Amino acid sequence: MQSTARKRSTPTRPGDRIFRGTSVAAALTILATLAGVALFLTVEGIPGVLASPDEVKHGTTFIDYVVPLVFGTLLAAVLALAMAIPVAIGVALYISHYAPRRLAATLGYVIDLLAAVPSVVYGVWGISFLATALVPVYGWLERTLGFIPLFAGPASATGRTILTASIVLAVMVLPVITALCREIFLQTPRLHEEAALALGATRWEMAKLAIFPYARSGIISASMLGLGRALGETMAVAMVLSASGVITVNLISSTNPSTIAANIALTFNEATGLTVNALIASGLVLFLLTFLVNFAARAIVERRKDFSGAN
Amino acid sequence: MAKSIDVSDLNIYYGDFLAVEGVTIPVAARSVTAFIGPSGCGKSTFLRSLNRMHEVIRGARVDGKVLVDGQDLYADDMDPVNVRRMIGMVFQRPNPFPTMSIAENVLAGQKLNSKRMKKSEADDIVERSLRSAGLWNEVKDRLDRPGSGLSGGQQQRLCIARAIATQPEVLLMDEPCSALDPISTSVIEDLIHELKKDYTIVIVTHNMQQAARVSDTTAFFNLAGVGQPGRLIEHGPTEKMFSNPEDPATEAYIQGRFG
Amino acid sequence: MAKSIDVSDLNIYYGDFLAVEGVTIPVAARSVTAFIGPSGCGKSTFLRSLNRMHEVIRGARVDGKVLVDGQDLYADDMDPVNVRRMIGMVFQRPNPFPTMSIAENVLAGQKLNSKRMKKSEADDIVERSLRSAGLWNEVKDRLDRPGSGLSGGQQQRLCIARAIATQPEVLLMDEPCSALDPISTSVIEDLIHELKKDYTIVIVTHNMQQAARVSDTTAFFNLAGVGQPGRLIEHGPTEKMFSNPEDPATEAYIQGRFG
Amino acid sequence: AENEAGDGGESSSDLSGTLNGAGASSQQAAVSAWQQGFQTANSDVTVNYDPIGSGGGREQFLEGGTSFAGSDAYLDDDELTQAKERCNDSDVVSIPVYVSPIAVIYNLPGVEDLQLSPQTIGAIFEGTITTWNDPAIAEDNPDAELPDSPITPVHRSDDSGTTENFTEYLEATSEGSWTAGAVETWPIQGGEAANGTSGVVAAVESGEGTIGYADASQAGDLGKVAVKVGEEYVAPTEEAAARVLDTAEQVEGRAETDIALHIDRTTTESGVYPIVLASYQIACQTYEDSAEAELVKAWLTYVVSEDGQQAAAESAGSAPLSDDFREKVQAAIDTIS
Amino acid sequence: MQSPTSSPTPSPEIAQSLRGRSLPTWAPKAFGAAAVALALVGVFGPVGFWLVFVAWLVAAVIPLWSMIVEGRRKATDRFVTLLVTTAFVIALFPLGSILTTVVSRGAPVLGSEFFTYSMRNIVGEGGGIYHALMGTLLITAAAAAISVPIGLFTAIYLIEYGEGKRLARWIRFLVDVMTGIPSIVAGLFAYALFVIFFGPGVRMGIGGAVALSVLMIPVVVRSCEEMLKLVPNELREASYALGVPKWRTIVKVVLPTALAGIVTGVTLAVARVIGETAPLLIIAGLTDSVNFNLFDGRMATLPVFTYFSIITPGVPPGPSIERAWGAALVLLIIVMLLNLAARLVSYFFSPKGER
Ligand SMILES: Nc1ncnc2c1ncn2[C@@H]1O[C@H](COP(=O)(O)OP(=O)(O)OP(=O)(O)O)[C@@H](O)[C@H]1O
Ligand SMILES: Nc1ncnc2c1ncn2[C@@H]1O[C@H](COP(=O)(O)OP(=O)(O)OP(=O)(O)O)[C@@H](O)[C@H]1O
Ligand SMILES: [Mg+2]
Ligand SMILES: [Mg+2]
Ligand SMILES: O=P([O-])([O-])[O-]
Repeated sequence: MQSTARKRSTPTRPGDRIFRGTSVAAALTILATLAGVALFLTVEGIPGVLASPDEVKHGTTFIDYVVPLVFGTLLAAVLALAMAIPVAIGVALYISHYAPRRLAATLGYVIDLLAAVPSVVYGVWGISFLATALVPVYGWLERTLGFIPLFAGPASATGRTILTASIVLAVMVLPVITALCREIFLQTPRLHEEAALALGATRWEMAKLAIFPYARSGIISASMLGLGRALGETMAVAMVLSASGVITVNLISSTNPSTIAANIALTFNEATGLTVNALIASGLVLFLLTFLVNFAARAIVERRKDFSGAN
Repeated sequence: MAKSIDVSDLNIYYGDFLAVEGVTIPVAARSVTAFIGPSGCGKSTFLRSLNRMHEVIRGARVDGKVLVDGQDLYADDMDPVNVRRMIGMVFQRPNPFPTMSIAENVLAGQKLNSKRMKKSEADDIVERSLRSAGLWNEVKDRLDRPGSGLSGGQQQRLCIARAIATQPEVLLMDEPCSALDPISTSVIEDLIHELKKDYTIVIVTHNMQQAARVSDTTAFFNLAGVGQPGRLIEHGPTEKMFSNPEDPATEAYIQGRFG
Repeated sequence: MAKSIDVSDLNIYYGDFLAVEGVTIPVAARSVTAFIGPSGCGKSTFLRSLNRMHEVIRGARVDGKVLVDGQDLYADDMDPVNVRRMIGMVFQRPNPFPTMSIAENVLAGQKLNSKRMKKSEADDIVERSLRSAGLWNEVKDRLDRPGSGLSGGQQQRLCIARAIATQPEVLLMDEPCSALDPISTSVIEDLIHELKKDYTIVIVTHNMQQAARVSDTTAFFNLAGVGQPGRLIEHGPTEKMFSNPEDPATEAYIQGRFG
Repeated sequence: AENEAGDGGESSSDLSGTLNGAGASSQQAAVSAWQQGFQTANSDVTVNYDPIGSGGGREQFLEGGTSFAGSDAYLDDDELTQAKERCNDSDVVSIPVYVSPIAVIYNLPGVEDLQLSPQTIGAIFEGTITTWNDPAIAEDNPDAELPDSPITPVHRSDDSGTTENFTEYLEATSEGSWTAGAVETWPIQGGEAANGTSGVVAAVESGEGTIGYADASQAGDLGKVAVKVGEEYVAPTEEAAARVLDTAEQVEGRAETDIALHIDRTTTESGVYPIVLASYQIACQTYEDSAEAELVKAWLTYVVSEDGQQAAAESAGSAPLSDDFREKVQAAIDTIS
Repeated sequence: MQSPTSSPTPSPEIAQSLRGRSLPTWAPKAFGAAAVALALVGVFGPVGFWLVFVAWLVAAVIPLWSMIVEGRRKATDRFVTLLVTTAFVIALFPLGSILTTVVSRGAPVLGSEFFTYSMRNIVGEGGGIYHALMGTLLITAAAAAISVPIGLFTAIYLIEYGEGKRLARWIRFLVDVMTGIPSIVAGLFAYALFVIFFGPGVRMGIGGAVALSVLMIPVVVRSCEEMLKLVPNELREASYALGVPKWRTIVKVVLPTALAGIVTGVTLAVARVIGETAPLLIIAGLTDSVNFNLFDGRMATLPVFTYFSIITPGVPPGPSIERAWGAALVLLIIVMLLNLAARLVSYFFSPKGER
C-alpha cells in the first residue's frame, strides 16, 4: 500500500536514529555473542562427537556418553522447577498481595538474598546440612513408598541424591523466579484489580481474573530464567550430587545420573585431547536442549499475544 | 430483592487526608439516587465507600456507619466480598480485562459464583447483558476478540454489561455515561429505568439533565474550599432539588449552569 | 500562528480493518470544529490521524492527504514529532505521568524535550496553564505531589493544562469534558473560546449542547452498520447543522436526542 | 593489602617478576606453603598457581600458557613430543615434588584401628563385600566388634590423580578382587560419589558405615585403615609414605631430567605404605626469556630444598623427599637455563 | 417522584445473604497463631521437626471448616491463602538455614585483618580477602558495565522498536537460549576468545567480566523486557502527543516508569553472577596477591577464593575453611548492600502515588 511505503522512508531525527541504532546494535551484539558461543561449541565440539570410543577417556561413543547426562540434566531441572515454580509464585503473590505492606518490602528483600548466595556455599550447605537432614526422610520414603520406582532405594546413606540436588537447585532458582514474578504482580493495573473486586471476587479470584492473565507471559519468562539456571548450574550440583553416568528414575539412591554442566566441571580438569572436545560437545547438547525447551515455551506465550496485558 | 442503604456520619480518609466528611443520607430501595457536585468533591470516593471498594486503596479508611437493610457494612464480621457481590459497581474509567475476550469479560463475575455453566446458559447471559447495555449489535460478531480493541464508549458499555450480568441488588455507577454518545446514553438510561424495578441504583453524574431524567432522589456534594473535605450539602427528591433547593450553593450549581 | 487543516479522502485502518473511510473536510484556522456521532463511529480514530498519533498503534495506517497550511502531514519528509509539537492533543482517558508531580506533569512538554527554563519562567507556565484549565486553586498547595492522586476530573484538567503549556498551534481534544462537572466544563469551554483567537481547535464531544456552544463548525460521523467503516456524513456551520441539517441521519441524531 | 604494603623495601634477592603455574589440585596446599617461603625470600616475586587439575595444567604448560605445570602424572609420549616443541627443543624437567599418602578412611562408630588387606579393600570398593561383619573383614580384625550394617563405599566423582593412584594400588595388590584396572575416572557404578578430596571426606563423615580414600592429611578425625603390607599392617604416616620413594624405580627410556617414578605398590618391605600419590612439577630446560628461566630455577630449587619440603610437610601433610633423592632432583633443576 | 423511606429494622434474611454464614472472626487468627506457635516450637524447640507438619494441619482446619460453613468459594480463598503463606514459609526454611549457617560460621572471621590483608605469604591462620574482594568488585562492576547497557538497550529494542519484526522474535528466542548456557561453558568461551588475541594461558580480570556478561545479559534483557512491557501505552501516547521524539519518550517516560522493576532485574542479574566460580577460575585464575588491573594478569575473586579454601584447605583445614565462610558472608553482604541501594533507587524514582 502506498502509505506504508511512504511511512518507511519517513525521515527520523538524529536522536532517534542514534537511539534506535544503539538498540539494534545491542541486540546484534547479543546475536554475535550467541553466534560466537555456538560457533565455539560447534567447532570445538564436533571432533568430540566424531571421536571413536578408544580415542576418549570415557571409552564410548558420544551418543552413549551424552544420553545419560541429558537424562540427568532434564530430570534435575524438571524436579527443581516443579518444586520451585509453585513455591515461587506463591511467595511472589504473598509478598505482592497478601503480606502486610510494610512487611512485604522487607520480605522481598530477604528472599532476594537467596539469589546472592554463591553456588559453592549452596554446595557446602547441600552436603553438610540438607543431605544429612534428608537421610531419615529418604529412609522413610524407601520403607513406605518403596513400591514406586522413584523411591525404590536403597536409600543413600549420605543423602546426596538427585532429589537433594534438585532441592538445592530449586532453592537457587527460587529467588530468580520470585523476584521477577513479584515485580510483575505488583504492576497489575489497579483498574483491573478493582474491576475484579467490584464483581465480588475473593482475593484468590481477583488473582485469577486480573493478576495471572496479566502476568502470564512474565511468569513464563521468569520460569525460563529459572530453568536456564537450573540447567546450567555447575558447582552446586557437582558438589552435592553423588553422580555416576546411569539412567535411573530412582531419586533416593546413591547412584544417580549426572548433569551435563556438573559433568563438565568434574571431568574437565583432568581431560585432554578429544575428551575435552567431547565435553564441549556435551555443552553444545545442553545448548540445543535449552533451545528446544524455550521453543516450546515461546509457542505457548505467542498463542495468546492479542490478549497481552499492555494497553 | 432490592436493598435500602442508610449512611450515617461517614468520614472517609485517604491516609491522613479527610476527603469526605460527615455524610448522613438514606437511599431507598428500588429507587435511583443521583450524586452531583463539582469535580474533586468526593462523589467517587463516597460511592466507593458504599461497597467497600474504598478500602482497596492503600491507607484508605472509613469511619461511620453504612447500613444496608439494617446491617452495617463495616461491621467486624462483614465480609467485603459478599458486600461487593451484592453491590455491583461501574467505574468512572472503563476497565475491561485486557486478557479476556468480550464474552469472557461479560461472564467474568458470573463464573465466580457458578463454576459450571452450560454453554447455552452462558451464551444467554452474554446476549442478555450486552443487549441491556446496548452493545450487542456492535460486538455480536466478535465476542471472542479481546475487549481492549473497542472504542472508549464500547468499553464502558462492556463494563456495564459485566456489572449487571451478576445481577447485584444494588448498582453503583460512577459517571457511567460520560464516555457515551447520546444514543448509548439513552440506552443506559432506559436500562436504569428498567433495573429500578428490582434494584437500588446510585449514580454519579455531571450531567444535570441526566440526573433530572433518571433519578428519584438527588444529593448535592460540595467542597467548602481547597484542601477541605467534601460534604453532603443537601439531598431530597429530584424534582424538589431542581426546582426549589434549600441551599443557595445547590441552586447556584444547578441553575447557574448548563449540563 | 493558527493553521488551517485540509483533509482529503482519508482512509484509516487498524491492520486490515478499515475504521474510517473517505473523509474530506476542511478545518478553518482560528475556529472550533466539533466532531459528533455515535460511539464507535471513528471520531477518536479520525482525530488521532490529524496529528499522526494513529500510526503509533501497531498495524495502524492511513492513506489519503492531511494538509496543514498546504503541507501534507503524511508527506515523506514530514517528521511526525514536529507534527505533534505543532498539533497538541488531549485524550479521552486522562493519562498523567505517574512518575511526575503535578507541576512536572504540566511542564512535561518542555521537560521531556529538555528545554532549559528559568525557575520563575517554569513557575509561570505552571500557574498560567493550570489557571487556564481551572485547576490552579485545587492543586496550588500540592504541586509537588504525584498527579495520580487526583480525582478523575482533576486528572483530565491536568492533562489539558499539560497540552496547552506547550502552546501548540492546533489543539485536538477528545471528549475533554466527559469526566468534568459543569463548572469545570464551563472553565474549559471558556478556555476554548479564549484559545480560538490564536489557535485552531478540533474537539470530539458527545454533548450536543457543548458542540452547539463552543463550535463554529460541526461534523457528523456515522456508521453505516456494524463492521462497516465510519464515514463523515456531513459538516457545516454549527448553526446550520443544528437547525437545518441536510442529511436525515444528522437530524435524527441531533434532534431525536437530548444531550 | 596490609601484608603486601611493606614488602617492597627489604628484598633480599635480585629476583623479580611473576611466575605462573597451573595444574594438580593435590599440590595446592603445598604450593601455598612454597609460595609463602619463596615470596618471603624474594619479595619482588609473585608466584601464581591455578589448581585447575593435572590435565589442564599439562595442557596449558604445553601450549606455553604457563611457565610450569603441576601434575599427578608424568608426561606421556605424545605429550613429550609436544613438550620438545614448547621448550625450544630442549628436554623437560619433570620432578616429583610432593609425595603424600592416600588414606583409606572410614566412619564406623565403635570400630577403631581397622585393618584391611588389599584383597578386602578391592572387594569392598568393587562392591562384592557389602556388610561390615563380612568374614573377610573379620579375619583382618580379630579383636573388633563389627556391626551387621551395610558398607557404603565413597569414591571421587571427579577425575583425579588420587583415584588413579588408588586404583593402581588395588590393581597391583588385590589379587583380582578389584577388576576395573587403574583409571582416573571411577570405573564402576554403585557406591557414593563425591567431588574432590574434601567432598569424599565430608561424605564419609556424614554417613555411617562409609569408607573412602583421600589424601591422608585431610582425613581429620576419621579412622584411617592400616593396610596389609607383607605380613604387617601399616598406617598411612608421612614416614611410611616417604619410604616408598626408596622402593620406587625410575621409569626407563626418558631424558635424564625427566624423573618419572614407578612406585612399587606390591612391596612387602616392612614399614612402607604403598598407597601414595606422587605429584610432579614440570618445567623446561631452556626458556626464551632468561629471566623466566631464572625464576623457574629458583622456584624449583626452593621447592625441593629441605626448607621447602619441610614447609610442605607442615602445611600440607606431605612426606618430605629424602636427602639422596633431593640431590638427584636438584641436578635436574640445575640444567635449567 | 417521592422516595420511599427505608426500613430501619434489620431483616435476618438480609443479614444472611450479606454476611453469608461465616466463621467467627477469631477463628482464623486463633488457628493461625496456634500454627505459628507450634511451628516455632518445631523448628527451634526440642520436640522435633514433625511439629511443623502438625502446625500446618492445624492451620488447614480453617479452610476445611470454611468449606462446611462458608461454602466452596470462601473455602478456596482461605485454602489459597494458606497455600500462599505456606509457600512463603517453605521458602524461609532454606533461607534461614543458609543464612544462619553462613552468618554463624562467617561472622567470627570478620575483622580488620580479614578485610585489609590479602593471602600473600600466608599459610595457616591469618590473612584476609582484600585481594579477592577487590577482584570481585572490579570484575562484577566491569561485567555490569558491559551487560547492563547491552541488556537494557536490547530490551528497548525488543519492546519499542522490534514489535512484530522477525529479528526481534529471534533475539527474544535466542536470549532465552542464552539463559541456558552453563556457567562453565561461558568461561571456556571467554577463554577461547581471549586466547585468540592474547595467546594461550591468558588470565585477565576483564575476561572474567566477559564470561560473566554472557551469563548476565540474558537475565538483564528478560527482566527489563518484562518491565518495559508493563508500561501502559497510554503514557507513551501522552508523551508522543506532546511532540516528544520517541527516544526521549523512552528515556524520560518509559524507563522512569519501569525503573523499580529494571533496578530489581539488574540487581538480580548481578546477584546471579557475583557468586559464579567455574568461569572465573578458567579465565580470571587465582592469585594470593592484590591486582587492580583488569587487563593484566590473574585476579582473585571471592567465589573462587571460597571454593579453593574449601576444596584444598591445607593442614590443618580449619583456618582456611573459616576464611571461606567469611568470604561467603562478605559476598552476601555485598549483595545485600546492592539490594538496599537498588531499593532506595526505586523508592525515590519510581511512580509516586498508589502503592
Ligand atoms: N487515591 C487517592 N489518594 C489521595 N487522594 C485522593 C485519591 N483519590 C482521590 N483523592 C482526593 O480525594 C478528593 C475527592 O476525590 P474524588 O475522586 O472522590 O472526587 P470526585 O467528586 O469523584 O471528582 P470527579 O468528579 O472529578 O471524579 C479529591 O480532593 C482528590 O484529590
Ligand atoms: N486499537 C484498536 N484496534 C482495532 N480496532 C479499534 C481500535 N481502536 C478502535 N477500534 C475500532 O475502530 C472503530 C472506531 O473507534 P473509535 O475509538 O474511533 O470510536 P469513537 O467514535 O471514538 O467512539 P467513542 O465515542 O465510543 O469513543 C470502532 O469500531 C473500534 O472498535
Ligand atoms: Mg469521580
Ligand atoms: Mg472515542
Ligand atoms: O589431586 P586430585 O586430582 O585427586 O584432586
